[in-house]
Amino acid sequence: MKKLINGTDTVITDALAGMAAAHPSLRVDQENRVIYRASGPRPGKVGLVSGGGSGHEPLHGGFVGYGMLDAACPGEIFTSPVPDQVVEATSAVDGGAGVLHIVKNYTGDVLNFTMAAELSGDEGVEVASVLVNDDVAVQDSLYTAGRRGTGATLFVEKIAGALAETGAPLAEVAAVGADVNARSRSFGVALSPCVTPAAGKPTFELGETEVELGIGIHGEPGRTRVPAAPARNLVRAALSAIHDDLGLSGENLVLVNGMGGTPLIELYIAFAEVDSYLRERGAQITRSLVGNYVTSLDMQGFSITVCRLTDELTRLWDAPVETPGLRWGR
Amino acid sequence: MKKLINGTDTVITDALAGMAAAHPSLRVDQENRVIYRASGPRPGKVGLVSGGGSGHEPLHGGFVGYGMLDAACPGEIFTSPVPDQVVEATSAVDGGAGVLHIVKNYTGDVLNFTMAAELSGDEGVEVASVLVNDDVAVQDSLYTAGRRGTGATLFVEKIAGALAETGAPLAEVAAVGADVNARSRSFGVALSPCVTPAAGKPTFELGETEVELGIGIHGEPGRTRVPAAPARNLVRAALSAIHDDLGLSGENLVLVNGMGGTPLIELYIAFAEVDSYLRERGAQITRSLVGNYVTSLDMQGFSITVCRLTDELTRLWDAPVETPGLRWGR
Amino acid sequence: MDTPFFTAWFEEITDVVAVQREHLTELDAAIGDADHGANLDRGFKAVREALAAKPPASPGAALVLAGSTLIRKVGGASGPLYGTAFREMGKAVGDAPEVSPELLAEALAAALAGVQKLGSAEEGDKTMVDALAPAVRAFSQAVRDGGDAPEAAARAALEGAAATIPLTARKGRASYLGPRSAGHEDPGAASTALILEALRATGTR
Amino acid sequence: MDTPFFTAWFEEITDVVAVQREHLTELDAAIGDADHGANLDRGFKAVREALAAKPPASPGAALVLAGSTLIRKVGGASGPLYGTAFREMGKAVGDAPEVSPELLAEALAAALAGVQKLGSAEEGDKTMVDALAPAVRAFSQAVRDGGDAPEAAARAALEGAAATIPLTARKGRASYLGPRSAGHEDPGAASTALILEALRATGTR
Ligand SMILES: Nc1ncnc2c1ncn2[C@@H]1O[C@H](COP(=O)(O)OP(=O)(O)O)[C@@H](O)[C@H]1O
Ligand SMILES: Nc1ncnc2c1ncn2[C@@H]1O[C@H](COP(=O)(O)OP(=O)(O)O)[C@@H](O)[C@H]1O
Ligand SMILES: [Mg+2]
Ligand SMILES: [Mg+2]
Ligand SMILES: [Mg+2]
Ligand SMILES: [Mg+2]
Repeated sequence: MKKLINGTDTVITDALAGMAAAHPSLRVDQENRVIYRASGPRPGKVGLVSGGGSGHEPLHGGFVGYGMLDAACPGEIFTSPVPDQVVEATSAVDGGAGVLHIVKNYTGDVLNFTMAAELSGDEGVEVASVLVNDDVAVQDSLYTAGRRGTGATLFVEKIAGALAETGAPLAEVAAVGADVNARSRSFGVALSPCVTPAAGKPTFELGETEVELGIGIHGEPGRTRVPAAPARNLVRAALSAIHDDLGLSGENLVLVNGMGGTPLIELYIAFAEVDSYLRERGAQITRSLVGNYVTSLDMQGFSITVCRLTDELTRLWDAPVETPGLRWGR
Repeated sequence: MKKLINGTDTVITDALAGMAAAHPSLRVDQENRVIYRASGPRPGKVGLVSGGGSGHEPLHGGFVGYGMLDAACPGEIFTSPVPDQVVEATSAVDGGAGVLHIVKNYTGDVLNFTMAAELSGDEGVEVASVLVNDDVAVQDSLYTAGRRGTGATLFVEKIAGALAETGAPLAEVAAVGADVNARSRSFGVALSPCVTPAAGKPTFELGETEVELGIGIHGEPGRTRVPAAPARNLVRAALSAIHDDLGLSGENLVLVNGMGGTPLIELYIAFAEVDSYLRERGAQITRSLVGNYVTSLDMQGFSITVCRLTDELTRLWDAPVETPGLRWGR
Repeated sequence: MDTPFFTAWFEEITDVVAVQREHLTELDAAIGDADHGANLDRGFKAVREALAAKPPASPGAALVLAGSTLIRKVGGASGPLYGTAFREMGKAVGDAPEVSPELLAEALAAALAGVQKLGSAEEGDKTMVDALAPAVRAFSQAVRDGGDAPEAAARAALEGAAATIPLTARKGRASYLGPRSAGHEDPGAASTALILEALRATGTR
Repeated sequence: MDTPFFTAWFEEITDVVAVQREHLTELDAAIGDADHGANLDRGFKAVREALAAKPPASPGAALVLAGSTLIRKVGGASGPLYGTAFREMGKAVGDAPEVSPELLAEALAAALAGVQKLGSAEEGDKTMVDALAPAVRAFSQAVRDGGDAPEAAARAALEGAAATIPLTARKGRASYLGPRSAGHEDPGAASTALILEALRATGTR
């Protein structure tokens, strides 16, 4: 394993130092491991806090800023943050209108955020949560920890963040977040596994002619392994899983997301296939993103997330945003 | 080799189809292989055209739009575009004020752009060129094809693009581009080689405990191979090469660029080291970018580019830009 | 069992987790996300530091401090779960200066209840519960029968962990694999077995 | 040598480049960017198509069309260089319906001059010039001596290409490697040797 790190123990602190140096718009609390907007909480605005294991950059720290999050709590690589971080972030961003936790549905994230929400509640902060669980690759979700939260997290953060900037109350911000999640589905494909600094070797083995369908974003293996195939077929496998569950029609927000090690030129190839698939079904790509947004370290592969838009959601998507990872209108 | 492609022969056309579908702000001419602003040329504005081998995305196509390029000409993977593409693009973006070619210093790029400039001149378009050659890893440049053009290309495109939007004449736009190039230096490090779709295997071999210093962006090996080392040491090796040549002081624009396969979290670790190195020398990071901007397909590694700013250059850097790869102020 | 006993238990856990770190991570790589060894190693090292920095006045205080430290330092699924387990144990023993085997049996049952309340895993879901539940039963049974309770609990935990191998996971990250989770030992069950083996070893010092 | 001869030469080049595509790419991977085989394969296939689509009226027209096609289809360093080489050859033979060995010698010299004017490489810089220059000399010499000129040129090009192995590159992408470029054959020199060998083979049909 070769990594651009100083040591396996200092990955998070060193990266936070880099974020602090690179982005004057952010304030990084190294001790508590929280990334804030440098501008601090805005009185009367609902605060948005998210977090999760590191290794998915720019999620979440790269989405702190005007129009999205107020704070992000990075855990160790692929490990949920601890409640203390979230409690600290929650009280710091409370502008008196309460705080929304955006939580990806993993046992660890749910447990730690739930504990944090209780502790913050004890401290008198009003907390609501949105649980993101968009990953259709998880079948039989009744008999599992449920669907995972993946690409839709970005949509929830952007759209709930835009609504929060308007001064909407906590319940409404939480409701729009839940609505975005309910309207979104994702499916991921790995061409290669990733290597965590701590493990130092691939998290699963994948033959030279195999790809893994239904991978999550934690370097965990997916659900089925199939022979390597053209981009067209892989995209169609992903979209048909999404279509079966969501029904693809109308106006859509589409994310073709790289897992970290896939060149952008290949993501555009995948996007071209998404475009033709949706056209064939009479569905429309109203807004889109192509790039590395919710990654899995250096994994080669991609995920597709589709959100069925309403006019209101499109409007909130288009609202100005100014974060290291997503920026327009400012 | 596993790639997210449909076939090695259709990589460029499929990716262009994806870009066209993803970005309504762009118009893609598939036949001539040119990416344009959808809005077309603006009368009286100098047109900016760049191009080069594909595989460096988002460079150049991702930098077409308000405040940067008017057109980009993508060649095959790592292969300069042909003169026809450039001639086509040049006449299409000419708004009567002439056209600036931004050319990275590689024999192939120089030859093809030179031929194109002559042909465009024959057609009556006024053409000027900026040659970007910022890569200090190329030593003895008198006895070689000269320094390569790498990360500074992005700076030249942004800053010359901003000046062009103001209606400045061709000579001034070319001069600011040349000035940015003269004030910029880069150095790249590879932790792994990249795999081109056509070759199907790594372009060079690198042992499990080796890194390659001074790599270019075409998957070509670098100048020296050294044992793998902490990020800190690699960054310092890169910066000391830059410092020896440029002298690091004053205000700087810094790009910590991923080669395509390196996680963003690691680039931030590198950026933290750049920050401390510059601080130690009393130099300041006035503006910065951290991410994948001038890539080498799926190569793991990074490059650092430093440009010594003037107030005027900072102002042009800050000017609004609206492209798929770089956006602010709009 | 007095306060030094519980401090020694955490010493023992810290040592064995450090040694088994790679092994636990490998188990987690197979059906999870390859961080269980690192998580527990980080957590128990913090527990050791916390106990040294602020020596607890009672077994209950030691257990609560250890549990809170795990919650504050581990993250992931195992942090809150193990943290809750030790905190519930601590609350169950209260401020008793000495913990009798009977009281420890109650405390272990409280730990299990805490884990199940938080994580809603049943036995057979392929989680740490599959090692903890039989260990709790064996400990109580041995106390009632006058047997070697820590020995019985350690053995039951080990067997419980081994018995997770053929199971299909229904909780935690491994559940995403569905049938492909079968054939691998659950990392949390394996670490629970280590923790109870550490209890046995501490008792034989 | 008439128009069909030159068409046959390009047929032969196209075939041998297709066969040697991987080999040329491997040479380029070692000291360049692994595209020389793909570049020439794409280029000469386009030449074949262009000659078939618009059969040339004279050897000069065939050479100019081939050169222009390479410039339009190859890109990279080799596209303009080989394109210029064939265009200069074509211009040198003019609209003669038959090309004598003497005229071909002149045309080859014009090709070399074109390549050097464009790329400013000298012999010894480890480029295609190292194969082309000795081939041009050998061809002229053999014409003067009444020898087998294509045979002499092909041999000289092959030797020239082999002689690039120990050289340190001073032009093109390989120059970035400095001393590490030594020990590898220059891909452009290798392809020039193939092109001249194809000339010889066409003559013996
Ligand atoms: N709902 C649950 N109830 C009980 N134990 C669980 C539950 N979910 C996960 N676990 C345990 O946690 C272990 C994984 O811990 P760890 O790897 O540290 O956290 P994460 O899964 O968040 O990466 C699993 O092997 C399992 O034993
Ligand atoms: N300045 C030059 N003069 C002559 N030949 C050159 C020059 N630069 C490069 N070449 C030739 O071009 C070859 C490389 O061609 P190719 O790989 O197709 O283009 P690129 O280097 O742009 O990838 C080299 O092996 C060399 O023989
Ligand atoms: Mg984890
Ligand atoms: Mg090339
Ligand atoms: Mg884990
Ligand atoms: Mg090449």
